[in-house]
Amino acid sequence: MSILVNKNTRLLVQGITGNEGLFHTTQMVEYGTNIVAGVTPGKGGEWVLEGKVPVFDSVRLAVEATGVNTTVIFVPARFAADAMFEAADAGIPLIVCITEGVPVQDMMQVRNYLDQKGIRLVGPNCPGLLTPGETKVGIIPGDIAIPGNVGVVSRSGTLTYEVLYAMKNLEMGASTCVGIGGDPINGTNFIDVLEMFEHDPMTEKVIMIGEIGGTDEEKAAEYIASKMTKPVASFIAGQTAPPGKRMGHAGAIIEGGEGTAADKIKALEAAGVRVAKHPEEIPTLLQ
Amino acid sequence: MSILVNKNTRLLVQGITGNEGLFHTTQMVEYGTNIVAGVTPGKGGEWVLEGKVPVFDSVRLAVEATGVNTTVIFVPARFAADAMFEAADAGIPLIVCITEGVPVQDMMQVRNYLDQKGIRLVGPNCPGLLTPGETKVGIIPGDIAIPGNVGVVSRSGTLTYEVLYAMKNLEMGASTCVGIGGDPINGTNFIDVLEMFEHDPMTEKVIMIGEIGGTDEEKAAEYIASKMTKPVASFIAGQTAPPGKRMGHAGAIIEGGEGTAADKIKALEAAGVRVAKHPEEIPTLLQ
Amino acid sequence: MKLHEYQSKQIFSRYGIPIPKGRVAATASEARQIADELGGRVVVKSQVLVGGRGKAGGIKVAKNSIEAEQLATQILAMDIKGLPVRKVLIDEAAAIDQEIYLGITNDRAAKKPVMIASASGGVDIEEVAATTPEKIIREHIDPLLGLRDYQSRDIAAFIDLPRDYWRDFGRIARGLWEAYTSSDATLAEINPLVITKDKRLLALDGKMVIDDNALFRHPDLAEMRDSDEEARSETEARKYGLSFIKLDGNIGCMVNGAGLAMTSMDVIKLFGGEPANFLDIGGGAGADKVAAAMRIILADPNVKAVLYNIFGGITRCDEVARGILAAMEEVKPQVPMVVRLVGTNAEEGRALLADANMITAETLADAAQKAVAAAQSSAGKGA
Amino acid sequence: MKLHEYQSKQIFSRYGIPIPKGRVAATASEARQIADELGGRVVVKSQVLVGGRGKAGGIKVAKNSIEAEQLATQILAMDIKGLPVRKVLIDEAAAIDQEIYLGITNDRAAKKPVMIASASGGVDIEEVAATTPEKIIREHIDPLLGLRDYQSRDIAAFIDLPRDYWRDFGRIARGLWEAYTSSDATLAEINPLVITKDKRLLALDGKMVIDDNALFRHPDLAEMRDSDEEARSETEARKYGLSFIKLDGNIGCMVNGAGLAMTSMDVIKLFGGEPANFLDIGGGAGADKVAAAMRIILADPNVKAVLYNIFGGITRCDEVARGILAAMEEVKPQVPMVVRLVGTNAEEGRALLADANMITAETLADAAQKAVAAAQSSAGKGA
Repeated sequence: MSILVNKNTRLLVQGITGNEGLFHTTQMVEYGTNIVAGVTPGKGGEWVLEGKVPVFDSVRLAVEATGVNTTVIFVPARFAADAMFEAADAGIPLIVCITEGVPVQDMMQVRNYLDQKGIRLVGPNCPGLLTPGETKVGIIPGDIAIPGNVGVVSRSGTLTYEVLYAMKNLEMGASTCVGIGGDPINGTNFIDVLEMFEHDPMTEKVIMIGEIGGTDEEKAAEYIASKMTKPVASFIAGQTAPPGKRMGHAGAIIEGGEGTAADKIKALEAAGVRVAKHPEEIPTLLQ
Repeated sequence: MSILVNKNTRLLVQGITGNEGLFHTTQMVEYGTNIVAGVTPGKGGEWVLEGKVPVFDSVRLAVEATGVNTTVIFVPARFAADAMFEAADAGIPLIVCITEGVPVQDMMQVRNYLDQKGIRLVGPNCPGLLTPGETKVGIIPGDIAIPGNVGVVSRSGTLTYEVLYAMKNLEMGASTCVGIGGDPINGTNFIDVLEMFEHDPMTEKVIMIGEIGGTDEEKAAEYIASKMTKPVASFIAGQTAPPGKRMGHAGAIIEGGEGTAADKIKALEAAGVRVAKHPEEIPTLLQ
Repeated sequence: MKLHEYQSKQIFSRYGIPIPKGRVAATASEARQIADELGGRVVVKSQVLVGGRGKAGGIKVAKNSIEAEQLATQILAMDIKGLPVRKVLIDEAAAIDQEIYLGITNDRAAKKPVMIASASGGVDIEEVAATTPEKIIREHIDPLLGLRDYQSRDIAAFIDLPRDYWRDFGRIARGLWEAYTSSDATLAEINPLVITKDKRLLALDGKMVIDDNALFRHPDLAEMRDSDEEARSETEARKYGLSFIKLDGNIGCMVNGAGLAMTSMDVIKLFGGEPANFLDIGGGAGADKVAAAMRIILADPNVKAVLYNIFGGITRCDEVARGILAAMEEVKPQVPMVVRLVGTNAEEGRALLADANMITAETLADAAQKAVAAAQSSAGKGA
Repeated sequence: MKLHEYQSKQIFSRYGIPIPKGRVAATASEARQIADELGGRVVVKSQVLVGGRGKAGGIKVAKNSIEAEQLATQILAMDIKGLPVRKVLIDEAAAIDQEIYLGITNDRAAKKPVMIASASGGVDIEEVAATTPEKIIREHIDPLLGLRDYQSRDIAAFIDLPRDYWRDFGRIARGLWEAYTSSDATLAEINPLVITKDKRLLALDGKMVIDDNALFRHPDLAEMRDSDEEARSETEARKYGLSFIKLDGNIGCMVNGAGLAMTSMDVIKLFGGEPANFLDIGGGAGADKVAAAMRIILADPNVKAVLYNIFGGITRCDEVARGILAAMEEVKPQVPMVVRLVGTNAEEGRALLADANMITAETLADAAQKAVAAAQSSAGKGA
């Protein structure tokens, strides 16, 4: 068991013939992900991976032909909103957007539109999802994680890899790892994923990796305190970040005194979450 | 019993200090409608009807102060969309828009927005609703109808009065009369109201007054044939209307061969509806 | 409100849609001059607000400016479906490879705008819809979000547009969407959108219909109205805020409310008469408006009788009666008048009209029958 | 990207928001000339991208153009919070009756834009929010529908704006909304929006922040960037697509991924060091980018040691190693370097760096501790 993606995932790759799209399509297929189609407008009728994956001109055509149930988006930032609208209008219930740098006003429109339709978006500006041993949707390196009972949710990319790697070194496996992304307006937040982990029978413990900016960690702390039965360990990046500066991620900024690491750590600890001092320490808190 | 409006209706009048708004507020109060508040931006704090009805600057303020559950809109066409958005955002579940001449692109935005929020709109360009003996929301003259068991739904104004008057002359009463309005894009269509009448225990028969333009009568015929148990009589205005011309109502136009009275009558008769030759004949078909 | 081809194309051009070089001419010599400027080979296109101009001979290709002048002379002398040609558009002639249809209109049932396209352009889209519906794509547009780029691509793919043109087609589709929303159009169509032999997309013909109810926010578009193209009585009626449509019968009608006005026509017909017009004086009409309506009805020489059907609600019957009396003073009608007043202040209204020489009626059926009889007897007298 | 006051107000003006007459000057004599044109009585306002200009003495009123020149001379010689003043805005002075705050920003939690207003303008809105939150109205705007007129009226009512101003206020609110959306702003604020003694609404001061991610569709705004206002190293980093922020410590950091880069700083601090910068080389960075990053880090004379923390995923460790070697050739660093490579092609990367004079580490904690120790010893040597 797992959340969001598993071996029944029938994946579409939007932007499949681009450099990044094609590289990660190869990686995903090697991992065992069932990629049933790709979309690149203007390249419908071609095939990639030596005839393994058909390319369509539009998501609608791909969905009709292949029964997609999840899509992963690798298109450039300026086309990302359109790609998400297209996937939503084609009725795909789970959209994972890897693209970094999507304008925030685009994202507000996308998020409001998707909410109307009840469609789940993960990302953008995220590494995607990995259910070790089953499927990989996105760019998380498959070999750094093993199957297990720890759910991982994170706003970050490589920091997550760091944690998965530390887990693996301790022979601790993951049920599903969800990268929710570093943008201020995104599709899925901590509470959404925590709730799924809480209800996933295969997940027994949870690691939550936050960072400065916004108040999602504080809200997650409230959820954990009031609703969660499973133990949660956490790490918050950006304790040394100066206020008013965007720390790489569009969403990683302390503004108006809000979004500091100290506030988040305080809220989490008050909710009974064990907060690590550095990322390699996190898995040890759950042992 | 009745549909949509009754003696529990707590009505707000948007545009209450305008000529039309004030005139019909007086008429409605005389009829017995419970008008709890009015809105005219910039006139908050005033009172109308000799101190009986308070005026607010905004719908939100009116709702907070008085517990409105229905609103009727009399503002000029150029402000009507804004008035509907305002009512929707204030959470009023039933909006009745009397205003004629609302731009159709405004109405497409309004309708799509209201659908998202699950808010019912009646109109625009309609005479409103009358539940004889209980309440009147809009401009239907109160004295031309008596309480009874016939539900009336119509795209027209004075034509409806004609029918109510003919009913009264036969001592036939109405449960509720709903004017859905003559615009091509409106809030409530025939099927919506037929369904409510079908489920209203006080309604035993239904009169449906259609006209040329669109295919709502054809769809209503399908609904009547497949779902309705109560007898329906009908009249379709515009049998002599030339194609391609808007017959007063923005929605009353035969376009591309669609929307003729002949088609509608045919569909209704095929559904077992008795269609009258002239409006005064309608009530006799239900006797 | 319908716009002429040249007006529609000017609007399209503002939103980045490529149109042929060209200008409108009111005389043949202007046409020649424009043709000269454009290099000689041009299309001379009658500007009238009806379809089927081509079949009627109102669109012709000229090989040079002299021929353009000759053709303009011919076309400017034409009547097309009853409408005199007052202007011609002189457009640079294009060498055409393929003709496409692209339009946006409101889908009443879906409550959304819909973009419609077909690889078979240049003909009436309703004909294509009737004969080969599978050749048409209908793409609904979210009115809150607007046309998305992917939708233009879906359309391009459906109509088998060669991929080299997708980018330009996307711009044209977006331009058409912007023209449609920014103008409060109920229809914006390019028919045909052509692929030229030199590999360009070009909007060869265009049509826009503007929502009359939205003209208040488009004073520039309101000024484009061509009153030459409608019956004088309709122009006059608009001035007074009356909803009026001229018909071919001989019984004038004045009614309050559009549905009741249509019904009154229907009932006249039911009892063997023919309505001369549709006229809705609207809710709450005062004496002035009523008098104007009466003048407009009686200006039609066909009218042999007039039916007044007023159901007082907002409109007060006494007000209407006063309007009728005032207008009778002024117009001195020579035809019989049947009047039916019901509802608010009907008594007072009837009292006011008691001394006027009018036929009264209780019900609509009764009124219609009396009007039909009166028209027949009046027409008999006139003959 | 922050815009200067004068730039923000120019944009506001395009959307119909009334602003004072005025122009920007780079010299005192220009300032005098502008003051002359404006009739003498003006405000001289330093244009620097920080708040608190007024308190710092960077905003002064001049009674005439001679005084304007004197004040401009003073202000152009100032540093405000470390930023040298290079330009002054000379605005016609206004007689003020009341100061209002009006702004739009993105509400992360609500996923919607929010319009914020307060009757207490002219001061920092965050201060008002902290001390008297009841004086602030926050009106969320549907991103698909835009600001509705009724919302502006709700705001006007909340801030007790006299009704005579509601119509103009509505236009200003709509203009601000349009400026915000059309510019892809993350913040657009008028502070203060004043009621003048002669009964006008006027945007006296303005501030806009543009979404860097949206600059691709606003080349005109991208050109407004004032590189004078940021550390040279940050300008340089942007050129190479690196995410870089200068800090005050002495341990340079080069990391792939923003979260891991922040974490590396945190772990340095945890073990007693101080990071000299934040630097994310991004995913899939090649040798060129790595070399540029290294140059930027080493250009800071404070740097006493450098930590490389690379977790190979998309980024390949061997590529990064090659970048480090290339940059070392060029820059010849004099400080100790600690390198940690994990993940994709880590072995190859480590092999490439084996001969370079670098300290290697297995874990991040180990790497940080080694960097802290190296910086201490290197700083000791330098002293």
